[in-house]
Amino acid sequence: MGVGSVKEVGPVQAEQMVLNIGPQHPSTHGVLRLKVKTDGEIVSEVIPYIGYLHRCFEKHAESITYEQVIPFTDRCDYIASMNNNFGYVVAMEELMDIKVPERVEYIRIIMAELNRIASHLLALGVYGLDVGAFTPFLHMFRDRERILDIFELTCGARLLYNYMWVGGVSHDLPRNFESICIDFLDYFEPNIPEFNELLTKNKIFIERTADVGVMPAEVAISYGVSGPNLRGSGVKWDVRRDEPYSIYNKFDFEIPVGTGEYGTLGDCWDRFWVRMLEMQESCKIIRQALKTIPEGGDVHAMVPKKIRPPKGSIYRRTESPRGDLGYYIISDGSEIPFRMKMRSPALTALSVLDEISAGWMISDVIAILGSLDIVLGEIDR
Amino acid sequence: MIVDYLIDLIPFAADWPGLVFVSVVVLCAVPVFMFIAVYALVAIYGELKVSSFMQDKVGPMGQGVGLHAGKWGLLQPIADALKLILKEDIIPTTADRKLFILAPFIVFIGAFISMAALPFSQTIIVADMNIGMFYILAVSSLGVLGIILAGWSSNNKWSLYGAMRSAAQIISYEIPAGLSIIGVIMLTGTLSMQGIIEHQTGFVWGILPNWIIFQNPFTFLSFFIFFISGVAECNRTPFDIPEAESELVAGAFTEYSGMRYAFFFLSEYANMFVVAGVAVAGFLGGWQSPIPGLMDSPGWGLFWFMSKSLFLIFLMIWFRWTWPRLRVDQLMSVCWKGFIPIAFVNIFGIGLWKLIIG
Amino acid sequence: MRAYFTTIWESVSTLITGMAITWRHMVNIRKGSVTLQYPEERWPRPERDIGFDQGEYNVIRSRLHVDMDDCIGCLKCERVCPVDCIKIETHRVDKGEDIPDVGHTGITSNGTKKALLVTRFDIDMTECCYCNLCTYPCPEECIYMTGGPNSEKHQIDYEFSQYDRNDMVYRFAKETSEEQVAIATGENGEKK
Amino acid sequence: MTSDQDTFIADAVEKALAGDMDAINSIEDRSIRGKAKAALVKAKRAAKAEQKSESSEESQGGGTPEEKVVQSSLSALLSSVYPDEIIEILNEGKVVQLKPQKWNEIATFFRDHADALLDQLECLTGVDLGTEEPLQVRYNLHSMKHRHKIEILINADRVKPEIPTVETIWRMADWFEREVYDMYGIVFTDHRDLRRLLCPEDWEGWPLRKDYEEQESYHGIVVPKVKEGWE
Repeated sequence: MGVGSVKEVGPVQAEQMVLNIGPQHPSTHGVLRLKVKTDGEIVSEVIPYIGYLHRCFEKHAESITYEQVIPFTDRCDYIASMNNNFGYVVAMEELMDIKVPERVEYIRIIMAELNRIASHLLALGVYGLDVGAFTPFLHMFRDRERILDIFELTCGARLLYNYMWVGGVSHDLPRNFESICIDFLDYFEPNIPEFNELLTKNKIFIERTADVGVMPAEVAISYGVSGPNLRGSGVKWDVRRDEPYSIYNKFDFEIPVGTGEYGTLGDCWDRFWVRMLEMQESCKIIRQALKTIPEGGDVHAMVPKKIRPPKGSIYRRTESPRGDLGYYIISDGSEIPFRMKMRSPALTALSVLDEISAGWMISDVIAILGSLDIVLGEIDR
Repeated sequence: MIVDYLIDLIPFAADWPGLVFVSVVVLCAVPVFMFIAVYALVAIYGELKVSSFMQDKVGPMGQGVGLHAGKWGLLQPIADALKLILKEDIIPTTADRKLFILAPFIVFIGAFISMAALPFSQTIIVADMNIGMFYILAVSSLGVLGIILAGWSSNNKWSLYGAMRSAAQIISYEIPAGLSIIGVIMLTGTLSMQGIIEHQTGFVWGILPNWIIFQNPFTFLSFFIFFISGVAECNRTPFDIPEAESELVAGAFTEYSGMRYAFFFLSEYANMFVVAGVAVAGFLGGWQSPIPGLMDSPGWGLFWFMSKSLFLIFLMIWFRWTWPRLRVDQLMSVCWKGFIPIAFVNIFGIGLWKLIIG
Repeated sequence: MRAYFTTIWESVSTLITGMAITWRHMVNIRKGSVTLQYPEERWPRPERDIGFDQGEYNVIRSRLHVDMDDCIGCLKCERVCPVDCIKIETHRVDKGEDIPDVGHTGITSNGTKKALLVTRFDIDMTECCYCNLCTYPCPEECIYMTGGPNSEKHQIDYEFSQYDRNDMVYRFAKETSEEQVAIATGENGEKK
Repeated sequence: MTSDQDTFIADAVEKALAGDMDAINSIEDRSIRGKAKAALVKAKRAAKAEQKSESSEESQGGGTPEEKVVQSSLSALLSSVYPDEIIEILNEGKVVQLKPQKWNEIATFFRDHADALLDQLECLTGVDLGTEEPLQVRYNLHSMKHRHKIEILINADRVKPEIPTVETIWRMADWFEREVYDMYGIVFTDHRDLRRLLCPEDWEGWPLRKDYEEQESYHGIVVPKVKEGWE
C-alpha cells in the first residue's frame, strides 16, 4: 500500500496515488499491467507494462520450419487466427512467388472475413462489458459461436485453426458450406440493428464513450495505429483496398470511417461504430465471394514438400481485424526462417493509450482501453 | 403494531418492563431476519433467471436434488448461500481487523432495522411509528457508514475508491429521494406509514386507484425520481460504480470473502426491498388492491404489498441487465442537475396543485 | 433549456428501447435459448457433407490416436510436430516378419513391409497443440485424431480428462523389456 | 519402378501442364500420384525459370510505371540531398542502406519534405545478420498521402551497437525501438525511455541475437532445456 510520491502539480501540492490495474484485473483483456497515476479519480499518466504473455514467437520461429510456424501464428492473435494465418501465407507466397488456385483465394477471403466478424463481435461485446452492459456481450457471443461452428465444420478447430497453408488451405470446403454460411448471414445481419438499439444508441453508452479518448488522425498515424482505430479517427485507410492482397480488389465494399456523430472525431464511440459498420461490410464481401467462388479443383498449389524460400527478405502487411498485421520474413535459403518479425497492430494501439487517456477518469481509461481492442497474445507474442 | 400487540399480550409486562421489551424485540427480530434470508434467496434466484432469459440462456438448471441445481435450478441460491457460508474467512494481514469485521454487520443492520417500519399489511408491521417514513430514510443511510468502513479497513486501493464513490453517491441521492417523499408527506399530512397508505384508500371515478402516484402529474414524476434514486442508493446498475466490476474489481468488497461477503450481498437485496417497500407504501397504495373489489379483504394485504414490491424489484433487475454503467461524474450530474431541480419543481407543483385543485 | 429537455427525452427513449429488447428476449426464451445442458446434452458434431474421400481429409481436432499395427516407425510425425510432443524409438528388425513376442506385425494394412520395431510411441497430450500437422505426412495414415472419419473405430471423447498429469502421456507402443527387444532384433540389434 | 509407370506419369504431367489436373488427381495409387505431382512441380519450375530469363528485363522492377517512378524518386531524392550518407541502394531503389550518424536528420527530412511525406513507420525490425556480422535495424516507411514506401537499413556494430533514435519523429518507434533494444541490445541514443519492453528488467543477454545462450536459471527457477523423460 505505498502511496505515490509527492509530485508538484501547478501551484498546489497534490499527492498522487499510484494504482496498479492488472496483471489480474477484470478488464485488462489479458495479462496487462497498467501503472496509473491518479489524483482522485483523474488519471494523469498511464504506463503500460507488457510481456506477461511473452512466448518468444520470434525466437521460436528461428528454430522451426516454415510450415510449423503457422500454428504459432494462430496463437499470437488468438481471437482472429485465420487473419494471422492469412497474413503469414500471403507474405510467404509473395516471397516464394507462388500463385495459388483461385478457389483457395476465395476460401481464404471468406474465412478471413468470417473471422473478422467474430473478432469484432468479441471486441464490441467485451467493450459493452467494460462500460457495464452485460447483456449485449452474451448476445454477441451467441452469434460468434455460430461463426466458430462454421470454422469447426470446415477445419475441425474452433479457435486455433492452422487452416491456411503456404500454397493452399488444409481442407476444401464441405459441400454444404455455402448454404450454412448463407444461413448464418441471413440470421446475423438483422441482429446488427438490434445491437445498435440495445447498446450503440443507448444514451448512457453514448455518454460514456462519445468525446472520450479522442485520438486525432495525426497522432494515430504517428503512433502507427491502424485498422478500425485509425479509421475511427477519420482516415480512410484500409490495406485491403489500398494495398490489395489476395483478390480483395475483385470485391465491392465500403471502408467505414468515423464521423464524430455524437462527439468529437476519433473518440471511443467512433471506433466502436466503425467496427459495427465493418461487420456489415464483411457480410457483403462474404456474400459476393460465395456467389462467385469457382467450383472444384485442388486446394493446394504446387508447393515443394520442404518449403525453402529463395534467399531474401519481405515485409508484407495485411488487414487483420485489429489493423495492419505485418510479417517481416528473412530467408537464408534453408527451410528454417532466418528472422521472423511480426508487426502487431495491437502493440501500436496500446502504445497510444498514455497519449489519449491522460486527464480522463479511471472509468474512462478502462473505456479507452476497451475501445482500442487489444489482444495481449499479439502484443507480447 | 406487532410490538404493541405482544406487549399487551404479556400479563406481567408492567412488572418487568425492560425484560419484556427486550424479549419482544427479539421475538420480532427473528422473523424479520428469516424473512430477509428467504426473500434474498428468492430474489437471487429471480435475478439469475431473469438475467439468463434476457441473455438467451436458461440459467441454472438441473434434474433434481443432488443433480446440479435441482429442478429448474431451484436449489442454486441455496447452493450459493451454503458455498458462501462454508468458504474460508480471509482477513488480510494489513487490514484494520476490528473495523473489517464490524463493517458487514453495520451495512446489514442499516437494511435490517429499516424493515421494522415497513407495512407488510394492515396488521403486519413491527412498529407503526408516527415518524415511520422519517425513520426509514434515517436508518437506511446507516449502510453507507459500513461501506466506508469496509473500504477503509480493507487497506486496498480499489476498496478505498469504491467506498469513496459509494459515500458520495449515497449522500447525493438521499436528497432527491427525500425531496420526493416530502411531496407525499405534503399530500398525506402524516409521517406514519400506515397513515400514508390509508390516505390512498378508494378509487377515483370507481376505476383508477386513489394512489399518490396517480393523484397529480407531479407525484407521478416524483415516484420515478424516488425509485431511480432508490436504485442508486442500492448501488445497482446503472449506478453500480462503487462495485463496478470492470473498473474497481469489486469496489469496497474486494477483500471480503465467505460469510462476510454474504452479509454485503444480503444487505444489498434487503436494501432493494426497503426501497421497493417505501415506494409501494408511499406511491403505490401499499397493501391496497389495485382493482375495486378484487381481493381487498385485509388478509390479502400481504399479497398485494409483496407483489407490488417484487414487481419493483423485477424492474431493478431489468435495469441492471439492460443498461451500461454511468461514470462517477455523470452520476453526480444526473443527480444534481437532473433529479434535484425536478424534485424541487415537484414539491412546488404538488403544493400548488393541493392549494388550487385538492 | 431546449437541449436540457431533449437530452432527457433521448435518455428516456433510448433506455426504454433497450428495455423493450431485453423484454423481448426474456419472453421468447423458449425459442431463443442457446444453452446446451452440457453433461446431458453434448455438442453435436457438425453435419459435414465432405463429398470426397474422407480418408484423406481428417476434419477434426481431438485427441490423437495411433494404430500401432500400421506404424512403420518413419518418424515423420515426430519431426513435423512443432511442439515436440511425440517421441518414438525404433529398432531394426527383419523386414516383414511378425514378432508376436513384442506385439509386432510385419505387414501393415496397406501392405507395406515394416523394417522397424517401434518400442516407444509416446504422445504427450498436455503439450499437443491440435494443429493436425502430424496426421498429414503419415504414409500409412495410422496417426489420426479420433472422432473424425474413423469415428466407428473410436468414439469421440470430449473431455479426455485425467486425474494425474502423467496419464495424459499416451503410450501406444506395447511395453517391452530390453531382453525382449534384444531377442526380437537379433543381430540387427543396434538402436536407431 | 517400371518404364511403363514412367511413361504413364509423363503422360499425366503433360496433360496437367495443359490444364487438366484431373489426369493426376484421378490416379488411384497414392505413390504414383505423388510421383506425378512431384514431376509436375519440377516441370512447372523449369518452365518458370525459362520464362524469367526471357523476360527478365521487363518483369523486374515490379508494379506499374508510376509506382516505379515514385520508388526511384525517393532514393534519388535521398541521394541528391544526402549523397554521403548512403552506403548502398538495393532492389531498384526500394531499399537504401544508410550510415547511422545522420539518421535522425534524414528521418526528419523524410517525414517533412513535401515530396516524401513519409508519415507512417510501418515496421521497425531488428536483425542479427550472423555471429560474425553486424546487427541491423530495418525501417519500413510509408506515406499516407503519396502512397509510396521505402525501406531503410542501418547497420550497428556488434560490440557497441548504437543508432540514433527516431522515437520523436514517428512516435510508434518508441515501443518498437524498446523491443529491438530488448531483443538485440541495440542502444538507440537519445531515446527518452529506453527500457526492456517484453523481457523482465533483470533479464540477462539479448535473446534474439544468434549467439544468445539461454540462462541456466532465473530467480532460482531452473530453465528446463530438455523435457523430462523425453530425451
